[in-house]
Amino acid sequence: MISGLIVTIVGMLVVFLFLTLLVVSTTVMSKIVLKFFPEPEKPAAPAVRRSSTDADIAIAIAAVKAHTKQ
Amino acid sequence: MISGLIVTIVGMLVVFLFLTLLVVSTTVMSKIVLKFFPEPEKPAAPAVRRSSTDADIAIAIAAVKAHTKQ
Amino acid sequence: MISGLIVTIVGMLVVFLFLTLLVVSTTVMSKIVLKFFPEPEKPAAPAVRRSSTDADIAIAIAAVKAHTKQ
Amino acid sequence: MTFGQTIANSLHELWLTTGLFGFLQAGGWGNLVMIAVGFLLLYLAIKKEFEPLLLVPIGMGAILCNIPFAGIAAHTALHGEFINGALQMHEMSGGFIGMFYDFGVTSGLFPLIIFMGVGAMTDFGPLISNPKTLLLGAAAQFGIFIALLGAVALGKWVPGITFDLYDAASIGIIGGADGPTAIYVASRLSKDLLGAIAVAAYSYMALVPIIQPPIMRALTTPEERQIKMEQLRPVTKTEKIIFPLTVLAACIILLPSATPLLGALMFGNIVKECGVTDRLSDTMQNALINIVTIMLGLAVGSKMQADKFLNLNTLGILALGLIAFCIGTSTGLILAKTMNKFSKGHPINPLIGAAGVSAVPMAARVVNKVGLEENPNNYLLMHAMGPNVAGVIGSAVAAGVLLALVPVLA
Amino acid sequence: MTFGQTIANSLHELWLTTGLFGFLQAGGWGNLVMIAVGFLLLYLAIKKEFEPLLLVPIGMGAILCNIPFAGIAAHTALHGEFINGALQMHEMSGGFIGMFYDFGVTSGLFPLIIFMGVGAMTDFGPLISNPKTLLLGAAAQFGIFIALLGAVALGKWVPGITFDLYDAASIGIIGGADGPTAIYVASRLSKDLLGAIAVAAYSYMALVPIIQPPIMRALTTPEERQIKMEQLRPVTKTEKIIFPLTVLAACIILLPSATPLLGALMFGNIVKECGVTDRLSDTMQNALINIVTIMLGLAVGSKMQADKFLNLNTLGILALGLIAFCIGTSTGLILAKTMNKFSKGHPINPLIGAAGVSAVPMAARVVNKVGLEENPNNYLLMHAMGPNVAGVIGSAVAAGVLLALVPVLA
Amino acid sequence: MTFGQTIANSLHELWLTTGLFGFLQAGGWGNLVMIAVGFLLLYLAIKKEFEPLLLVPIGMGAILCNIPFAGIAAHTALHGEFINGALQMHEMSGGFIGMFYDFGVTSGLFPLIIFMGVGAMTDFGPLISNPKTLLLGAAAQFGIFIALLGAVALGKWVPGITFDLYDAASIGIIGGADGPTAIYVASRLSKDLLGAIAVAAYSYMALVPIIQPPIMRALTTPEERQIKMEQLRPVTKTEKIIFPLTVLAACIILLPSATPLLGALMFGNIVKECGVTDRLSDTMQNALINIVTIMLGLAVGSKMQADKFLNLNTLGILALGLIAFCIGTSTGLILAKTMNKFSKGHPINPLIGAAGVSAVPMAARVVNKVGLEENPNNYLLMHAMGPNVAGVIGSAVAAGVLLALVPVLA
Ligand code: NA
Ligand code: NA
Ligand code: NA
Repeated sequence: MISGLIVTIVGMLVVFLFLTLLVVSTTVMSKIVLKFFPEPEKPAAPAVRRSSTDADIAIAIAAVKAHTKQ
Repeated sequence: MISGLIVTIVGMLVVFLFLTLLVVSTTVMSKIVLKFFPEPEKPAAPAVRRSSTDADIAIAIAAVKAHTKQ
Repeated sequence: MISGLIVTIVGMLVVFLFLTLLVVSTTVMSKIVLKFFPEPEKPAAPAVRRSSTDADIAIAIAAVKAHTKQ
Repeated sequence: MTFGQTIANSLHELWLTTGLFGFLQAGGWGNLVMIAVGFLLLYLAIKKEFEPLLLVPIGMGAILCNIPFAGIAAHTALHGEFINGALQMHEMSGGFIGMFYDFGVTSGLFPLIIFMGVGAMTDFGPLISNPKTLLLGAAAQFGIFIALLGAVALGKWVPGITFDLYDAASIGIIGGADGPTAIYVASRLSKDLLGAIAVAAYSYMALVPIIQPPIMRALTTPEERQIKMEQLRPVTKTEKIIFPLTVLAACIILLPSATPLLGALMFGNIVKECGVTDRLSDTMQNALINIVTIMLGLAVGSKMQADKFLNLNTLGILALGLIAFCIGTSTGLILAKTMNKFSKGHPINPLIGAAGVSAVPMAARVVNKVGLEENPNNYLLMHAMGPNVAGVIGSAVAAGVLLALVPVLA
Repeated sequence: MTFGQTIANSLHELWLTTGLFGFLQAGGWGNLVMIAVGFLLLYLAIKKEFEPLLLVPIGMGAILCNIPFAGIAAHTALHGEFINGALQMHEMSGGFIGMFYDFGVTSGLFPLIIFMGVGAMTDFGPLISNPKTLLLGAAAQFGIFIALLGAVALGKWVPGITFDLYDAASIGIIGGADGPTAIYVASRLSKDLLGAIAVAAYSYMALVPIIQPPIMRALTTPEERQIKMEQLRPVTKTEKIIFPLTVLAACIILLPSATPLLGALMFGNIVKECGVTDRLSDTMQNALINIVTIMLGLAVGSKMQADKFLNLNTLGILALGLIAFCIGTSTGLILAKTMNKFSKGHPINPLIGAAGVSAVPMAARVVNKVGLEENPNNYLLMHAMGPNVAGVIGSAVAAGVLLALVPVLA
Repeated sequence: MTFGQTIANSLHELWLTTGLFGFLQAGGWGNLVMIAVGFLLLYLAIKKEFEPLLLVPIGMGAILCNIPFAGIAAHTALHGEFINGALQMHEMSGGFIGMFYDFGVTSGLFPLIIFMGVGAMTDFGPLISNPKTLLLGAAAQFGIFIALLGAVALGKWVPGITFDLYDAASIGIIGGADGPTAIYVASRLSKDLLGAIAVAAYSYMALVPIIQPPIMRALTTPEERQIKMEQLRPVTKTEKIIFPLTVLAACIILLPSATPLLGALMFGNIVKECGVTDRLSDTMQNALINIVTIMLGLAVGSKMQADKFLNLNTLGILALGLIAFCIGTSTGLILAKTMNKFSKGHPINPLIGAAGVSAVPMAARVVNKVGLEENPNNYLLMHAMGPNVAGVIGSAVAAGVLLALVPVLA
């Protein structure tokens, strides 16, 4: 029973300490990133899965073309 | 040779018994289902794989839109 | 050190012999194939992955149809 | 023996291998009950759509492993000779689900691969945008430890329940509301209870839309539930790449015992966010996680064998898991209320605290739904995603503490 | 030794590792023959399109495993020490195809995973719509048992052929016209014959369009072949979900030995039909079954090693497999003719009986083609799909009986 | 002990499991350094896009395996009893990346599966069209053997470097510029160096655009770089199907030790080219190769453990690998120059010789780029693809020679 209580106390202590530390480090990280790398990144890739894109586009184009010919 | 014959006789017996039982139980099952659940199901999902649907639809729509603009 | 030299000499010898043999056999293979099977094959399959084709075409057709009705 | 007698004899031998005969033996009724439970799980998964991706395989695993004489969950045996410092294999045998269990579950491999896939599907954007919500993911872990205490108490005072500290920790982790974390911890600390724990974890995750709303309404006022939160600022790609590395670094420095879980999760997330390994991310989110989900589900279900499952311990686990869930929800809500009082400029709707239990993304959706009931224009989904994914990190951290501490204290 | 001598020596050592040298050793010609057979299988698979998904990997497996000194089919060895009740591994070795065989085939794992995928690709609708056709799937299993009797007879009276009852059962199952079932049964009862049995099973399945039509024409009249069948009633989603569970339940009660096969099949089918686990079904039908097909094909092909394959037994297996196939086709046809006579209101075209051997979906297509020859407006495809999938269930049931009965009687 | 003391005690126990404590122990700084190297690899992979598909998993593997007390790279242990000629398993344990390593890398399985996928993605058309370019793929293997000699010399004369002939061969193969080949050979001949060798191989492959151009410009004149080559004739489907079989046949006859590598490569290629097994080819190119890439990358990275990696040997490997790369590039260029002199009718641009090192398709792209700098209308990409894929065959052949010869001579 004692060991259960210890696990509980130590456990919640560590969980809170750790996540508090994460709050701090994430905040700091964001500040640094936004200061030194203010989004010079390439535009976000489209949400579409890349692997199937080519085939899909080919088919979509083919479908549209087929329709155009009608 | 004897044991071969036994396996054959017992085997075909069991196969026929089992599948006959399945005929009966499938018939009964269908009757019960059709009586108590006469297709109140949601409309049958399209045969299309769900996982790729979103991307595909996006592309198809894009293709149609592209065509519309022509 | 000696064994290193031996591996080197024998190794490069074998690599060159083997790839030279491949040059010869590939050339011969091509000659035979082009003489006896001058491309009576079916037209090259489209680059599209077969497994996803049906669903994709269904969607493309649906999209085009939807467009037609507008 | 005449030929007819031999035939009759063979039919009798066949009768001795039927399930009907098996169910009539000592303990056979238990198998029948568990098969019924398996069918019930299938029903709940398919008809009620309770976490079907997991409960369909688990239900089928429960059915298959309780078939008499079939040995589908039998342990693996590697046949061969041990010579020259090597096991020279010539055959492997066992039940096919038993093999999934031996190679994938006892090793911890399957839950970690699932976690990779979860990482590749998780967007930490809302959390980075509002890091304070990490604390809600911490508060919701109280459920874990209260359930742990309860399990220790049951083990001590209730006859027929045999929980030790290892078992208690594994039971508590149900309150983490994370299937893979629960399975990973149970496979490390308390293998015998794995089946019941996994079933409880996934069942309660599936029951989130039923369990949480009453608690949410009881602990918040209508005014609180109507609080509108500020829109989340957009997060840059660089932040999304560095965040998982930050979490991993903190975990390396302070809590190595949580790094298998958080390492796998953050590996998956990096692969997704970095933008140059899309084909790996795609496979992690689809083929790989699906294959492992199928095998893991069957393997977990196979731990629902009657002789191990039908006892008081299982009842205790189901009860404690529910308690853990409710307490985690409550403590999350209470901390969110408190935080709201102390952050006047940036109001916090206490409902999002309930999402801290994880159960991604169901708990966040429930928050959104309960919020909309009060104010049809207040969309809390994105705000709840922060504590929701924080809950995943929080329970992995709690798991790390348990894995590090329990073997020392027990 | 001078430097030149050392070089010459090394070249000689290298010569001793060449395939040319290997083929010139005792038994080496056999490897050469089997490599040629492998190339022949590739030719048939690619040029003639005989079951290419299986025969390309099998052919390549046959080639690779017969390469002298390469050891690509060598058994697995797990290197390490056995201490504290555990094999502490530090290395695994063996040929890469040998590992596929040891872990996937001797364990029965690969055929069962394939069966999951088959289940996820199977539509039991036509069978549910017309359950009587299940009997055609039973009748076509006569081929299995006749071939079994033939194998026992050959083993007893032909010198050089060594079949016992285990072997006979494994050979008979070729008549089931189901690759995974044949491999599963052979891996349980008669591992040494696995290669020949698998090759025979897949070859005859590929040869269905050549083997079946003459038999179909011989056993039916033109009038019978023109019989039009009533259109099949549509089947509801609920029926499709409950049917696999019904079959599984019957199998649990009566024939647990068939539950690994039928359980895997019906699990795949449930995952497909239930409509809430599409991503698992998608993976079962694609990535998972393809990965396992590659590995299973190579592993099965690797059992075509010259020293085990080039003997009278293999000839016997090929002959008996063909006989099993023909008899199964015939008994299916005959029962369909008989059923047609006794069910005036609902005519049955006897051709669909031939589809009862399974070989899905090839046999059903052949039925359709032969039917169209007689009457260009009579499409039998959907009607033949019923007995076709019934044949899969039928041979799994027959497999279950063999697995339960043969160890008792042998 | 008072309760407060017990809490303090537990916190102290927890402190003993932190990474911080671990880094402060003897040798702990090494882990910290290797974790930093892992982060550096991630940076190079993500920001500089150096072979990210491999370097992201490798970097993450390096980080995870150096976490103190986490044991993520711990070897596998199979728990159970050895009875009746079989290891009756009841549990498997170990670190999850350690399991990938034990089952996939020491066995040679992962590199061979990758090679299947590479085969399924490779188009041998340009090579069949211009078979002479196979010789360029041979010439570029000089780098392998020069590095081998260098390694032997270092091992003999530099104190602190311990290379024997096995190690030297494994190091040389870095010059083959083929990740899977390098890993396969190192896993056969010199497991302890596997981490450094794999990292060197992939790093230099990633650095091709930086390493090769200066050498290319130094060894060719502007006139040579402007040489236009004749357009490649189209290749028929039949040729593309028969070519891999031709290579395989030659390899069977002359060099069985290379057949695991070339067999896997050509199996993948046949599956792709034959046109009737598209679904297998699709899976090889996507799900299967991606899954194995993830696991292989993590496993290779896990060999960067500080105590094995931070030593003079690693420095030697990195230096020799670079030398091998440069020499391979040079000898490829030189042979191309020579061939150009002797084939007046059909001019050969010497730049394409540099693609003979393989590093597909990066090296061919670099050739194209350097060619375009000199003449903006001279597209060499397709011409360079011939030697490029020839380089894959060439280094597999060199690997075969090393695997056959080194054990005899060492
Ligand atoms: Na949680
Ligand atoms: Na069948
Ligand atoms: Na190369």
